[in-house]
Parts: sequence; C-alpha cells; structure tokens
Amino acid sequence: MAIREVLGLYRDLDSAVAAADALREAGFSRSEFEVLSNAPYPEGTFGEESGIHRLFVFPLIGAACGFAAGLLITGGTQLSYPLLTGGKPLLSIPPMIIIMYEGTMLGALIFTVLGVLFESRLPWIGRALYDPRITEGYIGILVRTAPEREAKAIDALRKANPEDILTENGTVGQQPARS
Amino acid sequence: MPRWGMVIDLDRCIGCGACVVACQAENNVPINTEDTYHQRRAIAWIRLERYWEGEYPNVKARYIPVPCMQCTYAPCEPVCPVYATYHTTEGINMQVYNRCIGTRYCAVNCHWHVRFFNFWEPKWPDSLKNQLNPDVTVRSRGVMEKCNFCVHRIVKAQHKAKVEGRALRTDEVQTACAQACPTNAIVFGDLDDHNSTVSKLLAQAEREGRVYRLLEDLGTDPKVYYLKKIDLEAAAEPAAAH
Amino acid sequence: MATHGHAHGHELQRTWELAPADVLNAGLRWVRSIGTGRRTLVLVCAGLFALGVLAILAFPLRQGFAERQAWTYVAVAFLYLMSTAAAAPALSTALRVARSHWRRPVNRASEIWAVTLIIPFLLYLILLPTFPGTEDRLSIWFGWPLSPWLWGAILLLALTGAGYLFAWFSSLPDLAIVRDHGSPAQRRLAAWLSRGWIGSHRQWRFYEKVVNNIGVLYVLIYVPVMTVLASDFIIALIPGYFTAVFPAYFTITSFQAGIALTIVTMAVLRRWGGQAEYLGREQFWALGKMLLAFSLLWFYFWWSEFIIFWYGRMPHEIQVLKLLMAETYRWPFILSFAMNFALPLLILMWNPIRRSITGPTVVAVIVLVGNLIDRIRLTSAAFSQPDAALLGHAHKLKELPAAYVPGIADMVILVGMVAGALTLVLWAARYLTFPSVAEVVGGLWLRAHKPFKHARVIVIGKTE
Amino acid sequence: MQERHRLGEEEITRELFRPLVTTTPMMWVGFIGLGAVLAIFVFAISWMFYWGLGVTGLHRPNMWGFMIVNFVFWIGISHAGVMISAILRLTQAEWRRPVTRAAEVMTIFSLMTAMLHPVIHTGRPWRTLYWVFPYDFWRNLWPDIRGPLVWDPSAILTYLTGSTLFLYTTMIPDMALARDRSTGWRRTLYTILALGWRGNERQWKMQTIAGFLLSGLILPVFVSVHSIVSWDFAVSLVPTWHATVFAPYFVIGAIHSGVSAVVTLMALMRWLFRFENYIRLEHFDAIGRLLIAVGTGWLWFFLLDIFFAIYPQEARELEIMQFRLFEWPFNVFTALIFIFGYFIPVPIWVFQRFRRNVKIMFWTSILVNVGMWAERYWLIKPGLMRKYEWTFDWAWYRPSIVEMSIVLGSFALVGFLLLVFSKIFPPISVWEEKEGQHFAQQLQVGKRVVNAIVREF
Repeated sequence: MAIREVLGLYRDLDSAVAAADALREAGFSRSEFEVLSNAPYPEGTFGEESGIHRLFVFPLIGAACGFAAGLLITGGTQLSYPLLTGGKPLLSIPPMIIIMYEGTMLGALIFTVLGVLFESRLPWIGRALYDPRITEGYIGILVRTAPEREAKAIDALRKANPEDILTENGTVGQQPARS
Repeated sequence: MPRWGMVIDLDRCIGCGACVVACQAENNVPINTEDTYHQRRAIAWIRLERYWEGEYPNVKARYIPVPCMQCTYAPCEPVCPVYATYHTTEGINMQVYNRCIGTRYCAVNCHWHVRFFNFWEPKWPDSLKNQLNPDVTVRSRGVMEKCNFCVHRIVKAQHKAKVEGRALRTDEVQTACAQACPTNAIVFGDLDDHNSTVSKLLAQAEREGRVYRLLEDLGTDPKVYYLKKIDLEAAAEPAAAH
Repeated sequence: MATHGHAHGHELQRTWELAPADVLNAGLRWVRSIGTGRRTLVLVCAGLFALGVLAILAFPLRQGFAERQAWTYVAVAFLYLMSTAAAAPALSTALRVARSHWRRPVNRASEIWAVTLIIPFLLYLILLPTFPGTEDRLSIWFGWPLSPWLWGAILLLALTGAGYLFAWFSSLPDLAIVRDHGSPAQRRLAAWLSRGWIGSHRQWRFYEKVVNNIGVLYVLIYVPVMTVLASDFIIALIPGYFTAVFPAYFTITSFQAGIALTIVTMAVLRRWGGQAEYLGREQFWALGKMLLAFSLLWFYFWWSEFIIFWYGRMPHEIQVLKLLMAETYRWPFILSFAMNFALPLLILMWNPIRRSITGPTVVAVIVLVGNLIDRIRLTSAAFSQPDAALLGHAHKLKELPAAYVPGIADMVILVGMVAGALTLVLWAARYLTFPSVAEVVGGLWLRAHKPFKHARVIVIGKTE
Repeated sequence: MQERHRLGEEEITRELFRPLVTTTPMMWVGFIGLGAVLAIFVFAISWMFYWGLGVTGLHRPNMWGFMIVNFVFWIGISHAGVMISAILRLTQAEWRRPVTRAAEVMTIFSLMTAMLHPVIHTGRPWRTLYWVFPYDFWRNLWPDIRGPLVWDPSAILTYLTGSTLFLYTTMIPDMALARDRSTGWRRTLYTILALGWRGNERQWKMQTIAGFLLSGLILPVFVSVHSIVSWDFAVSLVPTWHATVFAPYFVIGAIHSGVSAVVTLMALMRWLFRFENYIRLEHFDAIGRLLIAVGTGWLWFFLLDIFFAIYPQEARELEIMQFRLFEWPFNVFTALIFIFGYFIPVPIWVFQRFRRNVKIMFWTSILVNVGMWAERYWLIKPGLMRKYEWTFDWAWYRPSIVEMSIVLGSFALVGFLLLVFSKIFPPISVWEEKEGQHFAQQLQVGKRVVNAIVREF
C-alpha cells in the first residue's frame, strides 16, 4: 500500500505536544498526522487542524423532512377521512401544528445524530493502527505518510521520548530520546 | 337531510322506566345485575334519574330521563384517537364499536354521563339468548357504547322508503324509548321538518317558555330538548337537574 | 451554540486582558464626559415628558375617572414601562445568581433602569380611581375591602422601594469612586449616597452577600406584582376571560422585553458611550441566546392559552378569541405575534447572527416595539369595557366592543412617559460609572485568557 | 470550599467501572427485592388483561384512575433527566459531569414505564398498537390527529427516540474504553456499540458539538411533551381540568419532581456504588440551589391554578375546589402537596449546610416526590368524581389491589432497569470526568488559589 502508518504513544500531554512539534519541524503537515486521546483537549492543543465540517446542515435537512412528514400525515388524514368530530373544521390547523412540530423535532434529532456519526466517520470498520493503551490515558500520535518518509516520522516521534512506537509490522520499541 | 332530535316533556313523565326497559331490549344492552349496579358499571343508554325535592313529609320525587344528548358540537367526539365516535350527516353522534380501543376519554369528556364502558364480557341468561335484536351488534368487552337514537330503525325506514321510491314520511321513525313511553313524554323526530311532532311541540313550548336543554351553557348545542313541568314548584325543578 | 466556538477561531474580547487601572479610567472618562449631546438629549426628553404630563391633565383627567376608555394609553404607558424598565433589574438579578463572569459589564446597563420606577408608580396611582371596587365584579381580590386600590398601591410601593434599593446598593462602590473623583456637582449627591463606604474587607463581604439578596427580593416582588397587574388591568376587565396562564404570559413576555431593553442599552453604550471594550460579542451573544429562548416562551405561553380556548369552544371562550385575536384586534395581534415570536426566531436561530453585535440589537428593537403593540392590544381591549359590563359578576362578553383607535393625545402621553423614563436614566447615568468598575475589576481576577499548549483558552475561576 | 481531588486516569476508570465488574451484596438485595415486586407487577397486568378492566376500581364517572395518575407522575420524572443534562451542557456548568449520564438513563426508563400505563389501561390493549403505530393501510382508517391522545404518542415517541439517541451518542467513547478493557460477550457487545471509535481530534470535536446541538434540540421537545400530556386533561371540559395554565404548570411540576428524583438517584449511586469522589457535596449544593428556584416557580404556577380556578366563582368549580381542599381524603393530599412539595424541603435547601448533607438531600427529595404524586392525584381525580351538577352520578373512586400493585410495580420496574443498566454500562460518563480533569486549572489571586476551568468560548 502506498500509505504507511506509524503510531507513537506518549504518557503525558507535554511529550505528545512535543512530538507533534517535532513532526511539524520534520516537515509533516498537520493533515498527515492525527492525535488519539481518551478525552478531548481544548481544540488546537496540538496545533491548528482543519475544523471544517457540515454538521449544522444535518438538523436543517432533518427538520425539513420531519415537517413535511408531519404535514402529510396530519393533512392527509383529515382530507382523506372527512369525518366530522365535535364540530371542528374538517382541516383543523392547531392540532396539525402540534404534530408537525413533533415531526420537525424528531427529524432534526435523528439527522443530527446521523450527522455526528457521519462527520466523525463512524462506524469505522477500516483497519488502522490503534492501541488499547490510548483509552487508558496514553496519547497516541498516528502518522500516515509515504513509505519512504516512514523512517523520518519514526525519528521525529522518538524525539519526544515516546512510551512506544508501533508500525504496521509491529513495535519498533522505545529508544532513548536524543535531545 | 333530516336532523334527528328528541323532546322529553317532563310534565308528562311519570318515571315508570318503560323507556329504560325498551331500550335495554332493543339495543342488546347486557342485563345489569345487582352488583354491576353496586360497582356503578351498569349500562343504561337511557337512564331515569330521580331527585328528591323538599323536606319530609312533603317530599316530591322528580324524574328526568337522560339519553345521549347527541350534541352538535359533541365534546366526546374529537378526543377519540381512532375515530370510533364521530358525527353523522344526520346529526347523530355515532359510536363504531370495532374501531373502539377503550381509552374511555369520550366518557371522561361527556358531561351528561351517557357513555358506557363494557368493563366485563356482556352476558345474558339462556332464556334471553333468543331475544337479542338481530339488527344490533352485541358489543364485546372493552368498548364504549351509547344511545344512538336507534339508528338501525332509522336506516331500516330509510331503506324501506328508498325501495318504495319515496321520501321518508314525517314521524315515520320512532326510537324504542319513544315508542314505549305510555304518556308520550318522549317524542322523536326530525327537527328540520316543520310538520314533525317535535318541531310543533318545540314551537308551542317555546311560546310557553318551557324549553331548556341540559348543560346548555357549554355551547355544545344538544339535540335533546326538555320541557319543564308546568306546576308551580317546577320553577325549582330545572335547578335541581340543570 | 458551538458553531466555531473555540477561542482561537476569532479574537477574544479585550475586556479580560485589561488592567484594573484601565477599567477605572474608562469609568472616570464616562463620569467626566458630559457632552452637550447628552445635555440636549436630557432636555428634549424632559420636554416630551412635560408634554405628556400636560396631555394627561388635559385629556383623560378632564374627562374624569369614570370614563375608563379615555385612560387607555396612560395604562399602556404604565404597563409598557412595567414590562420593560421594571423587568430589566430582574434580568440583572438572574445574571448575578447564575454567577457567570461575562455578565459583569452588563449588570449596570440593566440595573440603572430601576431608577425609572417612580414614573410607573405615579401612573398607577392616578389609574387606580378608574377601577370600580371589586365587591360586585370578578377579580383576583374576591371583593376584599379596599381592593384593588389600597393593596395594589402597597405592592407597587414595595416594588419601587426594592428597585431603588437595588439600584443604589449595587452601585455603592462606584458611587464612592464618583464621590472621590467626580466633578463637584456630581460629588454632592454621590457623597450623600455613598456615605460611609470605604471599601473595607467587611464592607465588601457584606456587599457581595446583600446585593444578590436584594435582587432576589426584587424578583420575588416583581412576579406577584405583574400577576396582579395582569389580572386587574386585563383579565378582570374582560368578562369571560377565564385564563390562569395569562399572568404567567404577562410576566414572561415582560422578562423578554427586559432582555431586549438591556441589549438596546448595551448597543447604545457601545456605539455612543465608548464601552466597546466591555460590551462586546460575548455579552451580545449570551443575551441573544436568552432573547431567543424567551421569544420561544412567548409563543409557548400564548399557545397554551389559545389551544385550550380553541378546543374548549365554550361561548365565552369564543368571544374572547374573537376580541383579542381573530376579529377586533386582529392586526395588532398578528403584528405582535410576528415581532415577539416569528421574526426573533427566524433571525436569531442562526448562530452567526446571534454572535454578532447588530443581530441581537436589531431583534431587541423589534421585540421592544412588538411588546408595545402587544400591550396596546390587550389594554385597549380591556379598557373598552364600561363598568356596566363588569358588574354583577358578568361571565360573558355580551357584544364585542369596537377597536379603540388612539388619538394624537394618546400618542403624546405614551411618548412622554417613555421619554420621562429616559430622562431619569440619563440623569442617573451622570452619577454612575460605565462600566461598573467594581463588577468588572472583580472579574479580572477570576477570568483569564491563557495559552494552553498551542491553543488559547479562557480560564474561568469559580470562588467556592 | 471545593473539595476537588486530583484523580489519575486509571483510578477514575477503575472506580467508575466498579459496578460493572463487582456486584456488592446490596446490589443483590436490590435485584432480588425489585425483581420480586416486578413479578407482582407482571402478574397484576396479566390478570387485568385476562379478566378485563373490571378488576380495577374504575367505573362511571371515574373512567380514569391510578394508572393515568401514575402515567403523569412518571412522565414528570422522565423530564428532569434530559432537562438537567441539556441545560447544564448548554451553560457549560462543571457539575454536570457526574450527573448527566444517570439522569438521561432515568429519563429513558421512566419514560418507557410511563408509556406502558396508557396502553395497558385501554379496554382492548391488543388493538392499541393500532393507535400508537397507526399507519397501516389495510384497516383503511388513520387515527384522528385532532385527538390529544394522538398528540401524546407522537410527543412521547419523539422524546424517547431523541433522548435515547442523545444518551447513546454521548456514550460511544465510554463504549470504546469498555471495549479495550473487557473480554467475552461484553467485549463483543461493546465493540459493536463503540462503532470503532478511535478518539481522534475530529471525533472529539464532533462529540463536543453534538453535546450542545442535541441539548438545544431536546429542550423544546421536553417542554412540549409534558405540555401535551397536560392537554390530555386541559382540552376536555371537565371542571378544574379545563385550565389554560395546565401546560406550563405540568412542565414546571415535572421539573420539580424530576430534579428531586435526580437527587435521590445521585444519593443512591453515591451510596450503592461508592462514588464519593465523583458525586461530591458541591454537586448536591448546586442542584439544591437549582431546586429552590424550580420549587418556587412551581409554587407560583400552583397558586395561579388554584386562584384562577376560583376566580370565575362558578358553582361547579367552587364545588370541586371546596371538595378537594377541605374534604377527606383530598384535604390530606392538599396538605401533603404544600408541606412535602414546598414548605419542608425548600426552606431546608436555603441553607448551604443542609444542601451539602447527603442524607438530608436524599430525604427531602423523597418528600418532594411524595408530594408531587399526591399533586397529580389531587389534580386529576376530584374533577371526575364531582363532574358537573349530576349529583345522581357522583361517585367515589377506590383503586383496586390490581391498580395498587401496578403503581407499586412501576417503581420497581424503573429501579430494576436502572440497576441492570449500571451492571452493563458505566452509570457515570467516564470520558467527561477525564475531560474535567484535563480542563481543570487554578488561578492565583493574591494568597488565594481559586479552582478554575478551561472554556473554549
């Protein structure tokens, strides 16, 4: 495969940030590595990354769909079954509003969750380097780069005394950091 | 298109309860045993309410037969989630048994207490099995039922008229209760037909100022009209019932 | 919400990077800069107010108290001031209790409106005689002796007192600043008001404890007052208007207007008062969210009344619907619906707009107008009933009265009273520092903008 | 003031996962006890299905009884959960972290329990699906959307779906954590639920935004749900039901009872799972302060309802008012509502000393919910017993043993489900706790060190 992956594991935030800096110095662009952690850090902690996403479009679409569904169901029922009840108009708007409202919100909610999953690329079934220690609190820095630069990446990751460094063919182990 | 209505002349009513019995027989209403009464689950599409008036020794019993009012703007109708009760074009507040799922909201929102729920499976003694009216459904457990102005009679009459290729004659149809009433206190007919007995009675009673309806102020426009008693104490009577 | 809601996306407000000295200087700059502009403005407002008073004397008063309809716009002015100026301090309390730091420059802008309370109080006093006693009509007083006159007045008095107490106490430390550094003219009043304040540790502890409590007290009086006003001025004057939610509607919409008023005040201060460093995006954004929330509540409270009447369709309910929404006052209703709910929702639902200065400001202006129209609608409908229609515990609106169309005098009264309120605020602004030095400086310690590795974040300190 | 412990990652994980791996004797007691009551519950319902509603105490005019009251009560409880977590997320309140998960779970389970009631109390429950999941064409009739009983399912299902999705979305990272630490069937389960979560920056960013977005969307739904439930009653013409204030009144009442229920839950979790390091006194303090505001707001609406019910001075309303204020047993209910619902708890909560005392908070929160159950009964029943002038048809309502065991069982059901949940999923959001640790800071003001928290905006 054209892209090789290297995963550096760091025990604490400082070294992880140092590693990110080292990578940047070594000429890796921000899009070439991602940081894996077990809880969010303030955005941009490891340097500015592209935060572009379309999440806010989803609820709007969902709301539109939900509203339409509500309108169809309520309007449709009343028009296709013209049964008089309690002298209410055959097309009573107020009850329609209530159900259309619920429909709108339901649509918005469902689509938002879909959007969240989509934007965070879940469910993820592809294979990528990962290590359970990350959920234990270690911070992982995953570099995706061309095979020829793999060594360079490993060096950069080593600079910030990593706990461990994994490549696709197993661990390269820790080596004393050259400062 | 007729607009069915009923006039009940309390001046004529003697509280004999014939209407209740007739209704039971006509509409396959299950027999109310003593303990269904004690459970307050007795079913009587038309019931006879008795109010005592005055102090002993000069106590007066006041009777008022209460069928379904067939309100034009019936509160019980829109609250049904499944259209089990709705308004026919002839102004009857209809109950469709096999749509009913028994939320009982209609009964909660009927302020004349004329909607009844089948808490138990209806039963008849064997002796009465053959007496059931073939024109009327036997309701199952868990559905609401109520007076519907003997709609099966109306339909039958209309069908007959159609076959004979004529319009429905004035006062051709009678409900069971009206038919059974020995003093003709209960009269049934088309309110829009000026020759019908109900219209005439109403017109006359209007002049005497005897007409009133139950819970009229709710603005539901009931189609059952009551005529006050004529005697002097009667002034108090509606106050007791209304 | 969090569109691109992180610190290093857009610039952070400078407020929290200033030194205490800067804040103090800003405050003093305000105190010392009483340009001719502000003077003329005060004079104009005072003049309009005088006109308004004359109009009251000339028209409603000459027609006498029996003729309630003539007083319609006096009542409108009263209710409008109650739901805007009187609501603003309540908002300030809410912000104080919520204990966030962004609100620190805002409080002064909303609390200062408490000084106008005297005007609605006086208006209320002259409106009282137009009400019949409650023995023979439906009212929330249930024919209690001397109601509504005495008890209403007591309530209003309590509210006014609490309002002034709140405005005074919350500005105590700043008054001390004016006392020590203001011009001689300012010093006299400031000195008298801030007597004994030396900013000792004990005084500060006391101040912190008491300010919130006074604010809470104010809210606890304000809500019952609005409940009583809603019932006396609107519900009790419309036979058959049986609604329990209306007082809540009245109060909530007043809070909405109070928020709007605060936002507008902030915008003015920012544009012409040199407060740009203190009243920035952060404040407008936060208040914009609140305004949006309360616009939704406007709809909610209106709807929960409407759906019941529509569904219940009892005769008296249908009459009320016709009078207030469907027929007599249809257009005022449609307008107030649009300006209090529809437009705010459609505009403020977009975060980029919420996050701007202009967005919330525009909506706030819309809401202020919408609230006025709403009050006009309700008051005109209520005041068009003669006493005869109420007496004998009337349960139903016999026939719909014609819509009341305001004359020029009514307009003069309305404008005059609002101008009067402005006069008071501008006058009070002379003796107060903008921004509130005490508040903002107090926040400087507890709020910092720090680097967090490569990010820049806000660090918020929570005492206790 | 603030007792904030610095906990290590490992420590947090281990302690918060404790209920999943170890079952304390008390938990066994809980399982068995609740299970027993649950058995009664199931038996009662089946008995009722078999014999029909005759076995209840319902009759004419008391067509609605305990089950509906209980329905309203549980809908009420279901409100706090999502409200709390949504509002606290929007305001970025720090003390949300240990509360949100449990609160949301409580919402979902009590909502399910609530939904059970209207279904089983219909005359023909097997036909009721037709009402809730109506759109089958072969029956050739759709439900009448004019009926409030159709608004109900639409609102409740929206709310249930919404809050379930909300809960699940915020749970994905913890599923990943569990996945990496478990074996066997649990591992497969968590692997599926974690959806291959890896925890890169983008995912965390989405997770954060989702918190805000979903909160903002769920709040309007939550308001609408109880309003619609209240309209089940308010749109009818029954005296004392037909009140415009019902919608906001029910909502605020729901918040009052629900937030109290959250307090109960917090105390129980703290005690049962030994979460002292996470559910701390400062959290009880904060939620107590919130409760003062909520309770007072509730009192205002309560008084509005009473006063404006008397206001028209109509014989019918007054009759029922007099009946439910002064006649046994409703006079007792009135007292319960006032004293338990407000006049005991709120004055207690005013003092921080008491707000920071778990025992007191626990018992006051229980009191509130006793009061609120009484309130629901007090609101719903009298109107039916004395409906209009038909003295001939006035009647008392006596719940049968079946109804009572259903009410009792509903509590067991919720409790049981909560226990089961906390055996399978961490009842406190682990990643949010860790986030809290990452974001914690300190500010030096003179000699005083003030605890601080990082905000991104």
